[in-house]
Amino acid sequence: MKRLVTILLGAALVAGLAWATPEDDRKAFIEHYKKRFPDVAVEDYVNGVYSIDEEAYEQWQEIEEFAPYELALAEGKELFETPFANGKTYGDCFPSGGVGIRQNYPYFDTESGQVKTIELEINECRESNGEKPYKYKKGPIAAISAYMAYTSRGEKLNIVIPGDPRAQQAYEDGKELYYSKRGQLNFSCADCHIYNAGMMVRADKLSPALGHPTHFPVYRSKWDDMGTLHRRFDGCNKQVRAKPLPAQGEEYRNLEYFLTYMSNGMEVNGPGARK
Amino acid sequence: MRKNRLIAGVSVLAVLWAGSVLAADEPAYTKACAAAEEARKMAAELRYEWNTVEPLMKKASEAAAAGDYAKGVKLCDEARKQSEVSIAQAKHQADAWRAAVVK
Amino acid sequence: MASGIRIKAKLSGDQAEVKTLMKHDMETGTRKDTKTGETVPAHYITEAKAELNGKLVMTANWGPAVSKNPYFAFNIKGAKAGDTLKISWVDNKGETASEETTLS
Amino acid sequence: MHNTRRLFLKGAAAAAALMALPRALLAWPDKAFKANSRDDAMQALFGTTDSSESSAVMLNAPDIAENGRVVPISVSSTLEGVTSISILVEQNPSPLAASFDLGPGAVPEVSTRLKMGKTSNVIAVVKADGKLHTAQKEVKVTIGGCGG
Repeated sequence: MKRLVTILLGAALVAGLAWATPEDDRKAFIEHYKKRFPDVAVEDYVNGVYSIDEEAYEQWQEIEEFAPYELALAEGKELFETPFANGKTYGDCFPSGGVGIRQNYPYFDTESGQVKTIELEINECRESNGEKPYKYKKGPIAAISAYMAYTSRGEKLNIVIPGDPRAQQAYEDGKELYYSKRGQLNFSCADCHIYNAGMMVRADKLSPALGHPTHFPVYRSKWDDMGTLHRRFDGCNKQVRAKPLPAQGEEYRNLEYFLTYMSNGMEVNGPGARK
Repeated sequence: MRKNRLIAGVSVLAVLWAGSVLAADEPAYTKACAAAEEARKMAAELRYEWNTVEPLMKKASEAAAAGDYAKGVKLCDEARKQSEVSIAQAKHQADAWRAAVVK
Repeated sequence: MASGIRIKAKLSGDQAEVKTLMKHDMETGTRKDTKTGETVPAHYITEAKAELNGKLVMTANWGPAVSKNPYFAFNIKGAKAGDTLKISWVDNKGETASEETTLS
Repeated sequence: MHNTRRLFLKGAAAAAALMALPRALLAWPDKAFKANSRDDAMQALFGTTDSSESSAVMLNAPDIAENGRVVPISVSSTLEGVTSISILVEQNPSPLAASFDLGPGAVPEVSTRLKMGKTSNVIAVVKADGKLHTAQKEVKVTIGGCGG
């Protein structure tokens, strides 16, 4: 009899763990940061590390006076509106003409059973109109994605994880990638951006994961250039000495799915400027 | 005079003999690097490859190209060991990651 | 914006607050191209000018230490709506660009 | 007599050299921008190095630069008769970074973004009625890092 009870208890415990829904994760995520930075309002996290570093915030404001991403924005708008050889434009591929929709990305596409991101669909749009796809980490795609993000400024992230088991799995896989230690330094994303957010790594303050994706694509002084979120995933992987996974590969798209869901409801403020 | 030549001859032989024992020959180099590639592929399969492994294997092939097979073996052995650690990392993380999730 | 010069000008009272961002690589001539390994030759704006209604208001002499895509902000006294503001630059290769806007 | 001839030749050569420069570069203080010390730069730019620190010169620069490639710097002054504002980064290979000549109507206030090779004093030099007034601040620059 006793043995039966322990088995039942064990099953319940394991089930309990597996039952933590994405929404439970997100609430726990926010509670973590409320405890870690009691006087930082949740909506401020859209400013990344500048929400927890007063001095850096001032310097950032100086840059935002006329942010370097504005050049890419102008270029992105022009690219977005320039018709393909067949006369169609990006507007024809995206809902609402591609304007003011960034807050719905990434989403789970039941047809393809895949997580779709804006950059992936920009290239899908190009290929379906007979154009060569762009590279995913920088260049024209970052400019177009920057313009699409800009048209959504102020919209609240609206990431949906449907009951479809494939979507739940994609979310879980992204979560696993976020929390698993990797690379020769054996760090996970969480080690830096959750459990050590606000701490210094040499001269850099680790930014919190809450609000992380809202400002992408990003112009970084270090690159002197725009870059997409997957270019940043690449950078972090290299820094823990893990071999980066393919940009817009399934792993990074699932990672983006999980990470963006953690900031659900927060305001889009891309493109951003960072160091 | 004869003595000197004798000594010279012996020392040349010694060097040759020592060289062959110490310096791995090409088959040993090829074997070591095949094993390293095998381990690297498995780590990549698990999505846990480190970015330190390929550079080691590249240096190994450069050393071998310059005829230094011993160095080639040493570098490929190091590469293989690193991949083996990353495979162990992958196996461990397969369930360890859940404990890290913010609850 | 073919000139690559973006201007934000705001009139408050008789002062015009002008902010400009100019697309330019501003190569110092000491940077090595990571792919080719060669040193990228120096290529930077040496002089940027601001003219109000054709009258020179400010000349900025720059060396290679000015950041890429230079930012340049300044204020002009005695400006009024309808004035034309012209921003132009020339670089060490003799290339030039200019942009005009009307203050409003 | 002999001496003046050489001067004449040198003058002609210098004039020829100047001709070769594109017209706009005539005003560009080439020597000052090529000088690799603070004093040489000031000597070349102003013909003197004597200046005095003045609270009427406001230099706004970060204590720690987010990134040495893009350091936001602003200089303003309440002095009258300001004709130029220059900014030097003492530890840069060539310290003179920028020099703004103010025409009529220009308010003595400029902002720009500079590259700094390493931690250094940033010096603002305002020329008013022929005299040099300065303000100075150390800006720390960190190299490398994950970017946070």
